[in-house]
Amino acid sequence: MAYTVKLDVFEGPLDLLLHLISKAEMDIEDISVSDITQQYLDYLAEMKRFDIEIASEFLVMASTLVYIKSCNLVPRKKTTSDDKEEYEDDIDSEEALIRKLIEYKKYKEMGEKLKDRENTYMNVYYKEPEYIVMKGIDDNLLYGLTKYDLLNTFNRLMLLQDKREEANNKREHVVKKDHITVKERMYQLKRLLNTKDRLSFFGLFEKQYEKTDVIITFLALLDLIREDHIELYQEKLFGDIIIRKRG
Amino acid sequence: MMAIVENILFVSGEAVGLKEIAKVLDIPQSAARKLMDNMICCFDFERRGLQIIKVNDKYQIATRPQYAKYVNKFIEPRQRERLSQAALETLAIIAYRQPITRMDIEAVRGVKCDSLLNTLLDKGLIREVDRLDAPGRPILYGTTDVFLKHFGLSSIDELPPLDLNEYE
Amino acid sequence: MMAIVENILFVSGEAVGLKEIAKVLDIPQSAARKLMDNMICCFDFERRGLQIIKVNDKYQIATRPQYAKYVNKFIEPRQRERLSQAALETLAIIAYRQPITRMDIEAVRGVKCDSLLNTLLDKGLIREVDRLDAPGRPILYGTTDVFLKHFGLSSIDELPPLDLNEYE
Repeated sequence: MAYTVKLDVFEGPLDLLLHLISKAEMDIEDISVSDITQQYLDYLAEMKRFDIEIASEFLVMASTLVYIKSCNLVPRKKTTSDDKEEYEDDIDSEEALIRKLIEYKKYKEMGEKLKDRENTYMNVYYKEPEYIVMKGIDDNLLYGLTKYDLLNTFNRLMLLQDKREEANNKREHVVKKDHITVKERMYQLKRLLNTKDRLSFFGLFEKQYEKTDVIITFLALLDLIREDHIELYQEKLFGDIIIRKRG
Repeated sequence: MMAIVENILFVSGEAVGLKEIAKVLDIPQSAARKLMDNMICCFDFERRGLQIIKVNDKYQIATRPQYAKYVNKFIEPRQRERLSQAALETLAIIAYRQPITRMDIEAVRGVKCDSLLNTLLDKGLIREVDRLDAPGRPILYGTTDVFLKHFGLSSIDELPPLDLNEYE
Repeated sequence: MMAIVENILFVSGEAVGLKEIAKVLDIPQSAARKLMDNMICCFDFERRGLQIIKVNDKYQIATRPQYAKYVNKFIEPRQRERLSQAALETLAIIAYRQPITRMDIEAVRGVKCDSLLNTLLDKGLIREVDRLDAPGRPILYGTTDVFLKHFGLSSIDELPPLDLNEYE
């Protein structure tokens, strides 16, 4: 028989920790990281069992808890003052964790209070503005506009136009470039193979090339194979194609 | 109960029928009518800012005429219909480039502007000054005296000078 | 004068600034503020159906929550989306710590909150108030008037004090 288990969704690791603490009927100040760590890990295991995706934050907290637990077992390494400053925001001790939990709990409670307020003020209604048609609207059409608004508007348009033209010129440049035909490419390749036995496909292109060049070259190669001029082989998938002259 | 009706009339914005009022309050229509008559008197007696008006067994909350002066003073600046950004742009191009055809205006703005030109023509800010001696004889637009007057110009030469070199 | 303001607020429908009120009544802003404070009290004291709410020196006329039952019966109840627990938490952090960066919010909550911030921005509950003068110039978030209105606050100072030192 199928049965479902509902797991509470927690807003992050701190939320889950607060839940575990309240379930254990502990005060935040009195938490024992050792106890809570096991429960935290158990919870993550449970989530995994039900195929609930565990966000990375939960795993980071798990490792933090284990770290703090281990620090409590072995004598604490002395940290230099520099280190301390650098890790100020991190949770590297029980004390820091507790501080963080207390702060988080405050805001969580405040969230609850906001919810109450929301429930109350959701019931306040407003009315639509009255639509009153006024006479002489046209007199106000240009209200506040001066000749300098005209100047600035025109200047801005001129700048925009220049930019647009610049962009258009660039675009034209790209289109203008001429491409060789497949036939021409075949001829070039044949000549190259007269001087060399082997060619690398990748080596056929200069540093800057275009997709069309690659396609035309590839089509030229296919034609050359059909004509039995060359054979191609590849050492691995997506690797370079070696072109060899036949015969 | 009057408070409830006040809330309902307020959110409604329109006149509310006696039937609806009775339904919301869950009282007979006759009682609702009595209540509403009472409410109208009450609002008047207490010299409330707003009044309840009755039109054909429908009730509506409304302002009082004696405060119209203030309401107008309040509303006026809000209702000013301003020239849209697009219209202002078109007007600026015409001002500086007149006489100019629609095609040339559109070339500068990069978008069509037929309806904008019609608006500006309607408002008397631009006019047809001539026709270009070219195929189709396109209209040449220019600004009007209304335009000059608004911007405090005695002639179009008084527009702030453009430094075109800056953009070349 | 209260009657005039009542008329204006009614016509406006939206929140009206103290400045506008003072202008229409032709009185100093300080006098207008006094009048408005008085008016809010008056409406409450007289148990009027409607109330005046104050949000950051803007005033608006509105229904009272206790009559929502009837209003809902009368108009199609508004499908106002309630905020999620996560959104409320995040709002609380922003409200008390504003201006605050995303990083700092995430440090308090222990989880990422990019998409949550986008939702709150979309709803107009928070806004970008500034940029921090630090590498990457991170955005500083703060709450808006929409936030205040949503939670029935007239200013951010009305939030209950948050005593973080309590446990220290």
